Amino acid sequence: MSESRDDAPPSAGEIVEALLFATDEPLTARGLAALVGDATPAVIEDVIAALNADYLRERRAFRIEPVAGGYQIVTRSAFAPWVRRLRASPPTPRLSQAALETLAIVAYKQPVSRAELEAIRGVSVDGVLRTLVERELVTIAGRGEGLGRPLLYGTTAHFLEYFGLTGLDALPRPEELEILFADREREGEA
Amino acid sequence: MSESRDDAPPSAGEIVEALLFATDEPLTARGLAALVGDATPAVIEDVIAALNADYLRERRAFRIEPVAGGYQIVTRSAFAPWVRRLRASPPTPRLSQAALETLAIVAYKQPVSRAELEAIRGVSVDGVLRTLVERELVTIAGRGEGLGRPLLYGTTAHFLEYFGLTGLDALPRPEELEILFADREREGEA
Amino acid sequence: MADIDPDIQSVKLAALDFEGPLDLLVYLVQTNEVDIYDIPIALIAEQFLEYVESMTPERLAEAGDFLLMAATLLRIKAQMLLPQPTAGDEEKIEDPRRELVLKIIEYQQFLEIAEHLREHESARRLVFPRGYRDWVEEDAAEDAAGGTREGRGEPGGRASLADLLRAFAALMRQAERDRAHRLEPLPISIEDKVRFIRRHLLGAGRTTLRELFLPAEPRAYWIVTFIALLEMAREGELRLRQGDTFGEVHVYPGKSNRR
Repeated sequence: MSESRDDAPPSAGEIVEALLFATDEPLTARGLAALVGDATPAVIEDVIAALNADYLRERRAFRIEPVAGGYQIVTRSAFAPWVRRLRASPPTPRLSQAALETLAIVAYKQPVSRAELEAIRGVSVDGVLRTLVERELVTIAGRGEGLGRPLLYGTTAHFLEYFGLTGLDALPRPEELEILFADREREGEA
Repeated sequence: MSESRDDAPPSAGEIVEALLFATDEPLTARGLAALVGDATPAVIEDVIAALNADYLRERRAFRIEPVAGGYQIVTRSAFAPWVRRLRASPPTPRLSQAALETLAIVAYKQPVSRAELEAIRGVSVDGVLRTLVERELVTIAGRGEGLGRPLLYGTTAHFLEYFGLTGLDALPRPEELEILFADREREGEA
Repeated sequence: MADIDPDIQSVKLAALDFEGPLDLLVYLVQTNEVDIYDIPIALIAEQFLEYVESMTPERLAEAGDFLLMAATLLRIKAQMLLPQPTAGDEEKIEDPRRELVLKIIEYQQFLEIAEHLREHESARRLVFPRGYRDWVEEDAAEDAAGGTREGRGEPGGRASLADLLRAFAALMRQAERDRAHRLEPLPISIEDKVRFIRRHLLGAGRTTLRELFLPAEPRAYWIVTFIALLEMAREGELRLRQGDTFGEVHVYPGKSNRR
């Protein structure tokens, strides 16, 4: 919390470090120069060289690397084994809108057959259902009575955990949902 | 490019730095300890203190902050003007006064129903609750026992992150507030 | 003790925005510097009403909450005018202001906490987490070479409960609209659509779903088209084939399509 260093204005080196740290794209020397203010691209390149020398001397775990015509702060490859472990829980892709919609219907209408899901969503749900079952958000909950005794789907315990729900009854009822998410459409993805 | 330092195995400090550098989310001391391998959470906390001391001495543009029960590496606030320029998208708007007040009540009274929130604020909280749920600061925490089993609300992990709080206990305790919470027990006598 | 020029007071008040009646009460208690446990209810009620009267018609929606509180204040004021009980009974009779005072105190505490949160929000907005995720050297190089990168998305890349609920709310609205459509008898039958699909198949030899679902049609017509397609597929009159998971669905004549 204590920001109690001396109050000297930040140096170009510090600013470049902050910018490279916080960006999600590589930055060019020219771009950095513009952001820093009174610096030329050549000065920026000197500053970066100085920063890298610092990092090496102080045994920092990262360095500034030229990539794709710009610069980027990257972790040194010596640390790749640990960083990989951080990622070992594979970054599961975000659920698609189709998956979310289907999941929402399963949650509210369970146990529900594929045909019912498709009737509500108006499109095939094959691929989406497979994804949801693979991700253990949806499971087979039995068989229906109708023709061919279709498989019925329901949500799993992992579904509750994933969305931080205490139970299925914690899902808002339609009339409660209306209050929470009423006519937001017009305003776009608010 | 040249990895030509001595070949000593990386220290816990270097690994922790690499790990914190590799994500934008807070990592817990326990999680870091597991990733590092042979380290206890207490060792991790010492390592983090040492890293922060390094950063201060070396005038690095970032530091490690405790947040949401874990640690996150962030730029120092002195660099905010430059980093902001870098971010193309405008920052998320600040919360309205109504949202903050409601959030304050949720944080202390959770799990809490809409009716309780409205009783304390003296106004409807419909729109505000929607905003807070959409911004993932508040979530559904179950249902109450009362009439109609109302939805109950609670704060999320993102709430802690948004405010940079280490945990709910980082909020001021009632006795630290200027005005003491009213002694509700006396009400029973009336 | 509160000796405030009423004119100045009302001018100032009317210009202010309050989050609600309790917010206004907290303000009045503070600016009048009165003892919260001994609120001069007549004075506060008077100033409160002045504010309510100054509320513009645009704020009618909020006015209800303020009027409710005004009524409470007036009720308390009336109760305060009732003859006081004798000294011996005093502690048994509750102060008519008690409930209101407790509410004001509680609200005031949450105002303080909100203020505390605001400070944290401000401080937090000045610091930035690490921006780039693909930080290991090899990955960065791969990325530079045009490799794909996981979308950063929301915190953790997880769908939130809000995402799920929003999806369902949107579906409900859609269903609502469809129901509204369905109320009117459709001027088109499944047979009409079967004939339409046959014409398409005969003309071109094959077609795609995209061509059969006419964008200009109401959604309800699509359902008719869909049922017609299923019907025809079951009869073996056509076959549906999809190239890849999200690809175009092709419609071919089936084995029994001889007529």
